Amino acid sequence: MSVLVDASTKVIVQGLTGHEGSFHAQRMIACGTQVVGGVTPGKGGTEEVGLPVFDTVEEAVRKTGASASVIFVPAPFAYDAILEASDSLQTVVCVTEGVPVKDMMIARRLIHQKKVSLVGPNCPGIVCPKAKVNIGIMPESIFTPGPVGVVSRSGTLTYEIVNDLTLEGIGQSTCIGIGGDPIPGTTFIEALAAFESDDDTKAVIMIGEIGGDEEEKAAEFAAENLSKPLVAYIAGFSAPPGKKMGHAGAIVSQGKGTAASKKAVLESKGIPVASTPVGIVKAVRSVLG
Amino acid sequence: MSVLVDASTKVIVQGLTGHEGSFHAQRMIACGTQVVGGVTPGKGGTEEVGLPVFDTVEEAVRKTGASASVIFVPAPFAYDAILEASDSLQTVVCVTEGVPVKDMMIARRLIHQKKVSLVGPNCPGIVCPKAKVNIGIMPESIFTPGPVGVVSRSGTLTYEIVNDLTLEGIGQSTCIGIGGDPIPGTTFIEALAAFESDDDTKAVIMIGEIGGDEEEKAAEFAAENLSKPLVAYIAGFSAPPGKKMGHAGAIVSQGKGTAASKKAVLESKGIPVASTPVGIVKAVRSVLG
Amino acid sequence: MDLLEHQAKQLFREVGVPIPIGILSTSPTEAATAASTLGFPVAIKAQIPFGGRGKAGGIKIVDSTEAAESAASEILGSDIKGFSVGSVLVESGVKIAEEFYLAIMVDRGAKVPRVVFSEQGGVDIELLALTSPDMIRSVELDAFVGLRPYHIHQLLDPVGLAELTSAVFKIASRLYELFVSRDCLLVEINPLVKTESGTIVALDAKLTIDDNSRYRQHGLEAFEEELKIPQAELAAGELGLNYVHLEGDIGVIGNGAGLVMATLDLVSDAGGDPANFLDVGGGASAAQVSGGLRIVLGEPGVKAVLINIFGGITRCEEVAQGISNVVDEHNGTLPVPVVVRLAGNGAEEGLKMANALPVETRPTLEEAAKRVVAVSETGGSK
Amino acid sequence: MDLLEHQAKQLFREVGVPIPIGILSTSPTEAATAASTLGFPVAIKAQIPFGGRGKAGGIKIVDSTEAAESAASEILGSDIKGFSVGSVLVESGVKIAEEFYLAIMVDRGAKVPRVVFSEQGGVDIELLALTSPDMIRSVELDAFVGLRPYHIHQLLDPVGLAELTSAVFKIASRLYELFVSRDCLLVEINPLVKTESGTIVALDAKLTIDDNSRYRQHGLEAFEEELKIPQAELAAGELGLNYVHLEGDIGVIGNGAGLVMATLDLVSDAGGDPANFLDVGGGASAAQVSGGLRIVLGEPGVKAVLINIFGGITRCEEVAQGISNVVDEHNGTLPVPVVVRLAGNGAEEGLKMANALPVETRPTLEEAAKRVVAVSETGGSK
Repeated sequence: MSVLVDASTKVIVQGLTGHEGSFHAQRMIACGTQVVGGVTPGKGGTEEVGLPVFDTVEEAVRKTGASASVIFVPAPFAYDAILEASDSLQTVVCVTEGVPVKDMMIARRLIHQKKVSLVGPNCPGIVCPKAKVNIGIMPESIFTPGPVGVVSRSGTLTYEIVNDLTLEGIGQSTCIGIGGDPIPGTTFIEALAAFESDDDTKAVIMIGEIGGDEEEKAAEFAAENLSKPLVAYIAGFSAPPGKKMGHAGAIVSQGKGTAASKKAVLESKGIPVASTPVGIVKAVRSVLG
Repeated sequence: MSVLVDASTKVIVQGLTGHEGSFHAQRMIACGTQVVGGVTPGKGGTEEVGLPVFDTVEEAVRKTGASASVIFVPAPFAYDAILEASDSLQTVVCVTEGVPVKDMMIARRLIHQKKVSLVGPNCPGIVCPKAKVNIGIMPESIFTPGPVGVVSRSGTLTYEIVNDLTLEGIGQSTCIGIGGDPIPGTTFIEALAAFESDDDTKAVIMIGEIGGDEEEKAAEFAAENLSKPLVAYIAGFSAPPGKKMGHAGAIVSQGKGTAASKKAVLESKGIPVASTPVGIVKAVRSVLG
Repeated sequence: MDLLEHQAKQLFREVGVPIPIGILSTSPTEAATAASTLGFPVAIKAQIPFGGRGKAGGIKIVDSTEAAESAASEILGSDIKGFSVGSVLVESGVKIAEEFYLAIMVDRGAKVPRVVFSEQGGVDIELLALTSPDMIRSVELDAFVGLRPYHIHQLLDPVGLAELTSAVFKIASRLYELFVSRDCLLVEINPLVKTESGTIVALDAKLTIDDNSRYRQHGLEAFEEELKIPQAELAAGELGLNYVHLEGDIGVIGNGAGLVMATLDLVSDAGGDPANFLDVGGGASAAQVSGGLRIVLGEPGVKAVLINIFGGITRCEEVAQGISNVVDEHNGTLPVPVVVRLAGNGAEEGLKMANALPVETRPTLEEAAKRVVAVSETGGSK
Repeated sequence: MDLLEHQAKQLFREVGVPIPIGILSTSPTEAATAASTLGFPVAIKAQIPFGGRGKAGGIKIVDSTEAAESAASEILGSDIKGFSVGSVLVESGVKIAEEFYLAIMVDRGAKVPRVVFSEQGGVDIELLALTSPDMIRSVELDAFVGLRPYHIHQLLDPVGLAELTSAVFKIASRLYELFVSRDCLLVEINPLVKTESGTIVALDAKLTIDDNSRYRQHGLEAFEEELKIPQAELAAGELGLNYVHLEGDIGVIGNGAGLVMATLDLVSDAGGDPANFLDVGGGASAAQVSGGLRIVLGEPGVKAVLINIFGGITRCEEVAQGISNVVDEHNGTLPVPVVVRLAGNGAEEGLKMANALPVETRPTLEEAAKRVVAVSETGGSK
């Protein structure tokens, strides 16, 4: 078992004929992912990196049986790509960064009605080492199968931590990069709920950062609904208020969403909070027993 | 038991301070309906026909515990009234006629997400004789408690038929006037589903008319999902194509939606179709056994 | 409200849907001048609010001023399906390479807007739907999302028209804008034309505006006036009544659309031929009933009238009073036999009043229908 | 992008939100002329892209041309929270009867737009939220439905302001229009004023535009220019890098916002004080890395630099090459000690290259952070 995807998941790449799309399609295939085609409107009928290209998602799904897609289109087209995907697919990973907040308010509203799982935008994707599924841009080499579910708002920080886990012999069940945008398609809560029902996951690492209150809400949720141990990493203890740290979501505004306040809330719910990679590895080792 | 409403249902009147609103509020109360207040923005704090008036539905619900509303506001305000009601209530009856189709496309989309039942617009309402609930504009005197569920696109034609039923000693469980508009909040199918799960209903009369294909879809639905006998009345056998017969929905266009074609589909599903009041009473008597 | 082609095209122009240059003309001389201004060939097109005018001789392509004048004089004033042609649109000829069909409509079944496309335009789309349903493709839209480029890709790419998607999307998104902003039930372009030079143009235009939206759709008065709504319907509309002219000789008045339709059915069943549908609505006043009765009596060829009321909010006394007023205007008589059936709210009092009038009353709808058919043939007993 | 008051008000004017008459001035003389044109009293208001200017002396009400000139000369060029005031808005005085707060903002938690109202305007709304949370009322909106009159009734009627709902709805619906059409994260009026004559006016205006929408928000170039974005941020933006200036002396470069934040945290933990946040993003080229390093080295007061890369798409060789380019520009040296940590994709090759450069390398983030703090104090070993 795994989360959102499994060994049978067939994936199409929206924006396959672009530089990023074709590069990562090849990389994903090399990892063992079943990438079955791509979509680029107007280029239907052609081939790219050995995969068939379709004009529309509807056609790609009809002809390949895909149930998931990964989106690499430029930001101005991401909204359309998400809507189109949500008409036909169960799981959609949007790697594209720079999607306007307004687009995401509407897209999130729509996908929720349709029971589609959208991960991202501005996210590194999903990796399930055991099922050999790697959807997105995460480097395969750092992962190893194991009991720890990882959910993160950050990309490279996740690699850093996963790499440390792997070096320490602690494998991962599924790793979900939910992305750093203020309005993500999948939130920590939704990811935790998925890990709760995943037999392969024995403990969960949540990698959060300053801004918003998703970590706090996730802590509330975990206290009530997560039977598995949860440990957290929060980035941004040294971030000054009012400065946006790269991610559109990573801003401490109006005294809310600081790393310290998040840590306090999480710890009040019994969730250990680390602020160094060494610390989080230690924390997860201790909860795994 | 009954459908959509029961003896405990508390109702507020949106547009209570208008002529129609106050008239029917009194009439509904006289029938035994628990009308607990009304809403007219800007008139909060006043009284009308002995009922408290509130500025907003939210406030009215908070202070009265109402779970249903009936809307008597003019057509240009009906869309807002429906949206406002759907934020706080479970059942909404919209009597107002002349609501634009565009408003209803959006309103129906919204209420479906919220699991709110909207009956109407352009409808006479809901009557449950046993529970002494009368929401809308239907004359109480023609009803008597009994085993027949009635669902209808028409107002006075329903009265005609219900009156005949009562005169013949056949009582009604619940009567739902879904209204004659092209996009109703509640369709025949949704009403039939409600009757199916209502213990008090032993047979159902569906009163349809020309236009659209809701009767046909209801027949398909009934064949699969309705365990109780269904008989139908279709009005408009003599209506010429292309002429709109009063109801925005009652038009035979492009050769579709004629009474004859509806009758053929219904009969193919084993549903008897009458075209006179005498005929429908006979039909329901025969299915009641 | 079904607009005329040139009215629909005026709205098209406002949102930027490309149309041929055209000049509306109401006389052959005007049409000739318009044609010579535009240069040849031109199309002379009858302005009628329904389809099928091509087959009915309502469109002529001409190559000279004289031919334009004579075509216009043939079309103007001619009768197409009962509609007297009052104007023609004189339109620059377009060199057609391909013809498509594009429409956005309210899908009553799915209760959403739907965009419809066919690679086969310029034909009767209803007929095409019957004979070659696979040539008509459509996509359901979400009213919250509207029309997006991928919808047009879904329609065009599978039939090899991928290279037109961006041009068609541009037009379709403007049509959708019109559909929403003008509260349309239908916006249709048949044919949507690809010209020999490769541009896309709306050669015809059809647009239906939701009557319920008239309170918020402004600036349509001139269109309405031009549409020549029959006098009786206008008079009824002003009284808040709903009147539809039919072809028979028995006037029918009732309250509630469904009940009036049922009444028409019973009159037909009894062998009669209804002259009209007249719904006085809910809670009609005596004045409204009088007005309705006057309209029905004023229609030529009406031999008898059936008034069928089931009182809910409507009070039967009020209805009887309305009839009584008209009787007074006719000095105690009525010009044709009138059969009245009153039931429900105030029936007892209403019947008492009606029985004092020169009308026949019947207790049930069935009996009333049979009676009115009988008296329409015999002239009645009173 | 946080607009200045007069910029926000220009957008308000475009959608019809009522504002006082005002004239933007960049010199005391201009301000004096503007004031005498408008008549007295006038307000002289510092144009800065954040709140709290009242307390900081950035707003003065004056009654004469001389007072206007002297107020403007006091404010212009003054420093408010590190921002040098470049312009003042000279605005007609308004006779205030009541002050309210009205805003529409993205509610990150609920992921919907939210409309916020308080009957207590003109005060620090954050403070009010802490001290009197019940004086702030708000309603979640549905992005599909937008702002409807009943939302404003829900906000105003319970606090006895029912008679203002229609005037406030008019303003709020225009704010919402702006919020949507301009991709705003926040549109705020504080205070929204009821004047003595009973009209409603936006006395202040705050507006934040989503940076992600800049590709489709046109005509904001002049605003941007006036906002005086720091040189280093602009240079980084042009290279596709994300740069934030901080107050310390240790430059930090990394790939990925979360990883750079974590790096800042570790530098702080080790007792250091970061001079900046610089994210070279995913798949950075050598040129981008060189550009980023140049920007950091160019900032005054930087004593040491930490480069921390975890190669995913980014290749460590590319990063090492980027550093190497800058070393070449400095004739084989670097002006301050640079600590490099490379891991992941291409780390082996990258480290080989880095070890040939005048930089120190460390295998882990923790060690690298500790080392950069140490060398920032001592000047380093190389």
